[in-house]
Amino acid sequence: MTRELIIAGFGGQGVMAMGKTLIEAGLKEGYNVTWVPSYGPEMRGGTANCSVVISTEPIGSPVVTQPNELIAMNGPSLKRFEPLVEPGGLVLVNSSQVENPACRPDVRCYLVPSMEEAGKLGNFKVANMVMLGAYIQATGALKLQTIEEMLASVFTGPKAHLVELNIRALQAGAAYVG
Amino acid sequence: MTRELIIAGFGGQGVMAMGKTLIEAGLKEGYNVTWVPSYGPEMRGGTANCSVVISTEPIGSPVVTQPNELIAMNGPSLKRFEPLVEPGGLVLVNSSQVENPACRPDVRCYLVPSMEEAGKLGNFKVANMVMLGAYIQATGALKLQTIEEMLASVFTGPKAHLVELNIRALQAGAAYVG
Amino acid sequence: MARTQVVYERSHGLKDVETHYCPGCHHGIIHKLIAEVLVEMDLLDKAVGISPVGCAVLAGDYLNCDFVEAAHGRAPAVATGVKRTHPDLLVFTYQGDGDLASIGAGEIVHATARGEQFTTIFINNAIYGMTGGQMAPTTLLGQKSTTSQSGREAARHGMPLRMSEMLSTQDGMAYCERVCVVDMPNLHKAKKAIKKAFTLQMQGVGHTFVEFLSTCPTNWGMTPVDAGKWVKSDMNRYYPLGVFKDLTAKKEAAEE
Amino acid sequence: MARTQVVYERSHGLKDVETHYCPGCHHGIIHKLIAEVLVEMDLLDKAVGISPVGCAVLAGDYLNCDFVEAAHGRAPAVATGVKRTHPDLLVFTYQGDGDLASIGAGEIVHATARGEQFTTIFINNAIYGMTGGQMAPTTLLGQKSTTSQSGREAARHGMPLRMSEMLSTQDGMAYCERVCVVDMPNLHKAKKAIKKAFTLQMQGVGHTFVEFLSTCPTNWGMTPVDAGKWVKSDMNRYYPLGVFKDLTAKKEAAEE
Amino acid sequence: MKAKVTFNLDRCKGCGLCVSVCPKQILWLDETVTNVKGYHPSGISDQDKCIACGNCARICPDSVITVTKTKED
Amino acid sequence: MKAKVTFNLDRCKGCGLCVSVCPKQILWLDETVTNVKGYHPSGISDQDKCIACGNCARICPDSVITVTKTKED
Amino acid sequence: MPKELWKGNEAIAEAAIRAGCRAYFGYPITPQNEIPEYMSRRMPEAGGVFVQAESEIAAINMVYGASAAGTLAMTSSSSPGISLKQEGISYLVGAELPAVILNMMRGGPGLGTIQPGQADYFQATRAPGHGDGRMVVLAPAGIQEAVDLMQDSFDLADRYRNPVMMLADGMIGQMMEPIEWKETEPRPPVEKPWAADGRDGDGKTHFVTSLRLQSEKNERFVQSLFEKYAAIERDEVRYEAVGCENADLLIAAFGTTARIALSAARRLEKEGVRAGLFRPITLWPFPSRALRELAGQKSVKAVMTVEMSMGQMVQDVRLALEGMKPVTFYGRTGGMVPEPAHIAEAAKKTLSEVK
Amino acid sequence: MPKELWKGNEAIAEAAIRAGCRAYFGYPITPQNEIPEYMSRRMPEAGGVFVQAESEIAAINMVYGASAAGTLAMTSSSSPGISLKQEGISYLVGAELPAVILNMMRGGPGLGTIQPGQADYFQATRAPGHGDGRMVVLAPAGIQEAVDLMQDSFDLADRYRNPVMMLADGMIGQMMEPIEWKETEPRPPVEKPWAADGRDGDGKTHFVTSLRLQSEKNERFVQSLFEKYAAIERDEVRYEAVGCENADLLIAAFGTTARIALSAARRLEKEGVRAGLFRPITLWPFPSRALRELAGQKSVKAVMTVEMSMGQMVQDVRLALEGMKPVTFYGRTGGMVPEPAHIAEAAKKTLSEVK
Ligand SMILES: Cc1ncc(C[n+]2csc(CCOP(=O)(O)OP(=O)(O)O)c2C)c(N)n1
Ligand SMILES: Cc1ncc(C[n+]2csc(CCOP(=O)(O)OP(=O)(O)O)c2C)c(N)n1
Ligand code: SF4
Ligand code: SF4
Ligand code: SF4
Ligand code: SF4
Repeated sequence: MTRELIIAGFGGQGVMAMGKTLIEAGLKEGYNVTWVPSYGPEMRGGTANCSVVISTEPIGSPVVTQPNELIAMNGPSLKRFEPLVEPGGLVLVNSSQVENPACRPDVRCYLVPSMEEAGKLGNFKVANMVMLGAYIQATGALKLQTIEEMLASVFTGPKAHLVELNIRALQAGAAYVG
Repeated sequence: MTRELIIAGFGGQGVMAMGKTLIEAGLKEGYNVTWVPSYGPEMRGGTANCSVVISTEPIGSPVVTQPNELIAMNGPSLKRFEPLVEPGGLVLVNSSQVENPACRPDVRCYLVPSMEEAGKLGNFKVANMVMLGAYIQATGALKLQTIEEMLASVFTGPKAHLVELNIRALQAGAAYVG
Repeated sequence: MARTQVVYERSHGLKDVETHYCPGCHHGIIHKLIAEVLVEMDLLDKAVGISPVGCAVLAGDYLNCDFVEAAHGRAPAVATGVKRTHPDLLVFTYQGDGDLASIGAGEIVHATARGEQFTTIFINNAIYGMTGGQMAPTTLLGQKSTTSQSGREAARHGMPLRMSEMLSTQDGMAYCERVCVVDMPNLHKAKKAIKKAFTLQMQGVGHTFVEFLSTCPTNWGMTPVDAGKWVKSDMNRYYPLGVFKDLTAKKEAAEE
Repeated sequence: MARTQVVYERSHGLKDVETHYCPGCHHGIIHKLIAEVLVEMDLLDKAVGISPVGCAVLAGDYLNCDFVEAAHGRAPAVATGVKRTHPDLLVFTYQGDGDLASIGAGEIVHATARGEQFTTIFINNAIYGMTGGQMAPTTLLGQKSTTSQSGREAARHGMPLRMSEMLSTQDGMAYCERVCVVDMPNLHKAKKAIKKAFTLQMQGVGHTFVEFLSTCPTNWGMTPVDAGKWVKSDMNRYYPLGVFKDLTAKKEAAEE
Repeated sequence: MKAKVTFNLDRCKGCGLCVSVCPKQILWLDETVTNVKGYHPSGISDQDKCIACGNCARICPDSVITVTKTKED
Repeated sequence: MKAKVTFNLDRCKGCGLCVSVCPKQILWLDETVTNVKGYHPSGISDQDKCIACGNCARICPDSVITVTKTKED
Repeated sequence: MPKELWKGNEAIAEAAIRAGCRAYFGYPITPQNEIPEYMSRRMPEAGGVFVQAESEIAAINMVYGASAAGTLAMTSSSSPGISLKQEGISYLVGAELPAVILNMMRGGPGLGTIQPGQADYFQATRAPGHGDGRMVVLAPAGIQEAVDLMQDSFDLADRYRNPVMMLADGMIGQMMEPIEWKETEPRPPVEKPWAADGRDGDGKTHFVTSLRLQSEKNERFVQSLFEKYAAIERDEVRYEAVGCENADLLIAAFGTTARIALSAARRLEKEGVRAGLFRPITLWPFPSRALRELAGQKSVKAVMTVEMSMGQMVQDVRLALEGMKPVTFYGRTGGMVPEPAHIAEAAKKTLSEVK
Repeated sequence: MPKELWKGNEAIAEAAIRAGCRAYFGYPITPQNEIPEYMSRRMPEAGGVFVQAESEIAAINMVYGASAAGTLAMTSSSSPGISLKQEGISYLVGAELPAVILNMMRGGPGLGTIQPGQADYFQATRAPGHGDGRMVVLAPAGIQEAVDLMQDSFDLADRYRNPVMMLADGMIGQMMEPIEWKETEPRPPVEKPWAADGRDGDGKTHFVTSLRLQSEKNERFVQSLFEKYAAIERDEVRYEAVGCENADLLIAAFGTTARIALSAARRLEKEGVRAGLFRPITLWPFPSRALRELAGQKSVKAVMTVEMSMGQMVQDVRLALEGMKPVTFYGRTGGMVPEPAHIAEAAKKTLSEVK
């Protein structure tokens, strides 16, 4: 099993963190994983994306050029990367940030209104966690629980209350596509 | 005909100028000529030497490593370069600056007391001209007259009186070995 | 009849493109000022800018005059090559503090010493912007950066370099002023400084140099507005604004 | 009984070898002074000198302590590498004016700015010695060199650089003095300056710097004695002798 | 006199510098809007109070703003 | 007191600096001699006049000179 | 030891410290900025020296100074910055000083891009500055290997008193991957009697220099360097060969490109083409003999070299084979990274041409 | 025209001016100091610009500036100074700027010696800085040829918008030889619509840069560079072959070494050995095809390369022959100059081994 995933969006939407979370969970579950950021000259703004590979085999190319999965956090990202997705692949669209979202007919497509879902939880910042939950539910790539456990070790001390919020965001995303 | 000559001495004895004079004369007489200085890190003092090639053929190597002629202006130069001279070659020693001058038996050797000869002309500075005169006389490589003519164009104006002095030095050298 | 007058519109000294600069970064403001001065002095056709390695590397895509991009720190040498061979052009460099004060310290010292007839626009934002916030020679004591994570210390990192002060000790420096653009009065002063530098350059007085205290909200980790405040509160204290050298002032004084 | 006392003999801070320096060149004198100070301070075993590219490239063959030869102009960087990793050693560089003021301007500015705890011995002979007499940044106006054959001109070549003055504007500079060895009183002063610099270095006060106005009889085309006179008559005028910076003086004054 | 402030909204990076120099404090960043670049752009709350000083336009690093004034003769 | 000036003649480069700093003007360059290096080395004309100030030795770039003084107790 | 996720640049920095590196001098440049950043924090904790130099030139000369005084030191940069270090590298070679230099290559020429590249291969393997000289050049294909090779880099540098270069493409520095920190013996302190760190008790001085004014002496020195290099060529060659036995085609590639080529080989396998991967780990000394032997197999029709450049290592491949088998080249450059599908296509094209 | 005696360095400087060079930026270094010295005097007379730069790095960047503004400029240095110019050279390549760079090579590595060397061959022919790129590299064997090639250097630089390097060994600069100044047409002014020398009347701006942040763009650019290089390889190859027909042995050598090899060939002739001299004049592009043809003659038993280095050009010789004939090497290095007698001996040894 080899998943080749691209996560893309505006700088600041947390796409890099999403990728890192995924590979950390992947490592915990015993997979081979790699993460590669695409790095541009701009410090802020512009688009950002990363390649994630999660595999049961030793990983060859860490750069994903023909993804079988895509998480598009905004319109430009969808436009740029959707054509590269392998037929039969999966596309997850952050429909809160894409006007008139629409997908190729030959891919499995989910439209997730991450901002709205996050808004319901009272914090727009967890929109990326919503997407992550949706991704995991849609693919079954990893266990939600793995990430939930990780969150407990990330947010400690005064930030401990964020564990709960993030878990709820994950679950909201999962529920949305579930 | 190819003459491969090394001229060596203390810095300041005019060995470079001797070499340049020879190739200029050589050029005037229609030979192919090259001159290569050996350049050391010291601005003053130390030893200096140059390679001169005068030939009827196109010149291959401009660096002389096995000279058939040597002008040694001081002891260290004689010591260093005499062993390299081809058997049957010519060695011209400035005996004024070499203690107990002596030559290899298998070379033609001339001891020229250049300082004494120059002293007789009232100017130690023309010692190198004395050696040059001696060289030309001993080898027949070039015509004395060629150099005499060159001198006239080098020393002009207020320096014109030096022409005569230099010519006499050349001739004194030539006479000494002649 | 109604007469509509334009109080301010985008200068045609700028190309009609977006910049890649972060929100609120002063690079954009300083570019504008240069553009405005070039237009006002009618020099767009005769100007050659030298862009640095740094956030302003693409300045030639933004300003509407000819540009040459220089290797990191070497803008003064490149400008020397341009100006010496084309003495009638207006030549200016645009350098960050990493570029000018660190790797390019030798080049700016010598261009100044030789009195090269170009203008240096020096953008001091106390940090390496483009590479992500490393310590610059101009980083303030106590200021955090990715390579001085617990704040700059004099003992380990040395004291911040005051380039205008140091370079003004040289005879080749004709005009040197430190300005900023954090508010309107300073912005106006800054524009005047550029104009004066360009004017003196065209008169062949010597090297002209305008230092801008600038911001890097991104790598300082501040909002653009707070960044402006920090320039006033902290940077200004170590890097006082003002004229450090003006050969023409002396001359004028002497003539009086 | 007769007691024989040695007034002066060759310092054992020097190796027993001949130098390649030209007759009367002050490099030889300055080497001696360093050697004498190292012996007097008992530092021969703890000293590392950094020799430059220039006539003094072989200094490590002459002085009786450890040496590292540096790339042209980079002695301050090399010294930084030595001293930072070996803080208990006495580290000094020995640089000519081509080396320090031209190609190495960036390195000396930054070593000073960082307050690197080594001593710079700067030999200003107003010319490139080893390469045969080209113009240096310190060549005087009007002075002839092989690359300014009709004399240095301010307009074409810029004004000569006063390194001590420029570097002393920096906070990292702890002690900076300009000296010469053209006569006995100056020679004594020069030796004291070296001793003071070495002493302050070992106390960790900051960067210490001694500039020597030196001679290059060969490339100046003068006798060694006339060269000494020219230092006094011409060089001294543009490069005044004296102390430009002394942090300890301030401290002492403050303590009084 | 009637002052007018217009914005090239797609170019705005929402930095707020214009807001900070407006003497009449009539500029604000519209948090409800996200432009093509992903920023909350600047806007004017009360045109009529504008005195056409041009400060906002002059300081805007991205030359987003044009200020005009119209005089009735 | 008896002063003594000795020269390591082969090391002398004939620069004349010692000559120039001798307060008693008793040093000179011997033009009649050429040493191994090809220079006319320094020499002292009148030992007895020497006051053992050491100037010549201190300034000599090549550390050619040793100066001693002997006191009769 | 459990596996940990590390970013390449940070892992490399940490590995250097664990390998005993106690002095780092560097200057920011993308894509290796995490190295000085990490070092600025960790080196003082480890009792070592970190200086952000004023330039790449200053950095390499600080390394030279630290090394001359006996401290094994390191610097890192990326392509334009490495060009600036060329004189300093030649001085390290000429003064026989150990040092480790990391080039996290980006796409050139000039300022180029900040995306990965491999076009500094010639510079690294053939021209460490001016004059005759060589560096050992190590090319990791992943973070674990980079970490392991860091230890080796310092060992090799000390053993041969010569600079060692780790030549990585920007990808290696930017990516994250799980790695395992192996429990290694602490580096035994290396005796450096030649170091300029104060005279020995007996007054014997050390003069570290690359100046040898007499040509005879300099020639003897250079010859002695090359004796050292001959020993390195004999003893230190490293490579990896994956699926090369009875392969139809060998793909020669290093660094990230080799990983991508491996993906391509897997694709080819599915299409019935047996493509072996030959991956030099030491770029100098180049594993010529091993390549020649593998390429000599009857089954092998050709060797295709894949690089992120217009073709540089391919010269070493051709020199190794000397016409024995056809050699082809497929490359992307200027910051572009080859794709497995395109490599696979190129491989099939190569095979169709030689058949 | 009558022949005049010139010192190599001065003749080269004068030739540059006669070829239309109007800007020289340099920094002193032996053995090429006569060039900046001559230029400092003559360039202003010729209406050109001379600046003694503060360093080699400043010099190459001044050249970059002058060239970017449309003035064909030149710099010169020797080995360590050329290493310092590597970044600048890569920028010239990346910005497609014409320029002439002279390397009057000395013996390395490091500070080395000031005597002649040829060990910067790899650097010049393969690694002009970082990234993919090439310079045309011209190697004169005497002063007359250096003078003639100067004109060509400027022509080639302008024609291909690429830096050109003249690679000479220190001997060429220091020696004196008679030369003839040929009456050449004055260089026609070259149109440089791309130059940054003020906007065109229509407001069109020029931005001279080597930055191409998008890798796709940068790759396309590098590919276009290599199309240019392919044209150069097709059209600009130069070499000289002396006595190569039916030779027993070819001696491949460039620069002064080639002259010395010629002396050796004459000696060999007397001993009945027919040794031909193959002398590349363009080191890049290397005259591979010509060499291959000559070496392909039945009479030729082997090719021996002679260099003032530990063997660099020999790689190009091996790449050209790809095993077709045995290739041997004889070299002196570190400032030593080969002697005809020793070359002749080595030639006989080569022949005895292959027979
Ligand atoms: C030779 C070289 N070294 C380093 C770099 C990497 N680099 C790019 S921009 C930069 C400095 C940016 O800082 P600054 O000059 O202060 O400008 P800013 O980005 O803050 O405007 C550096 C070090 C480079 N491109 N080339
Ligand atoms: C990189 C480099 N550039 C140039 C040189 C040539 N070079 C040798 S010494 C020297 C300068 C000598 O002048 P200075 O530093 O004033 O010392 P001095 O010889 O006068 O004592 C130069 C330029 C070199 N060796 N290396
Ligand atoms: S990184 Fe800093 S200097 Fe660069 S554009 Fe952003 S705010 Fe401006
Ligand atoms: S060239 Fe000048 S500086 Fe060098 S040793 Fe001679 S006199 Fe001294
Ligand atoms: S200053 Fe310009 S970019 Fe910033 S918020 Fe105002 S209009 Fe937008
Ligand atoms: S100072 Fe020394 S070298 Fe000079 S003449 Fe006197 S003894 Fe000789």
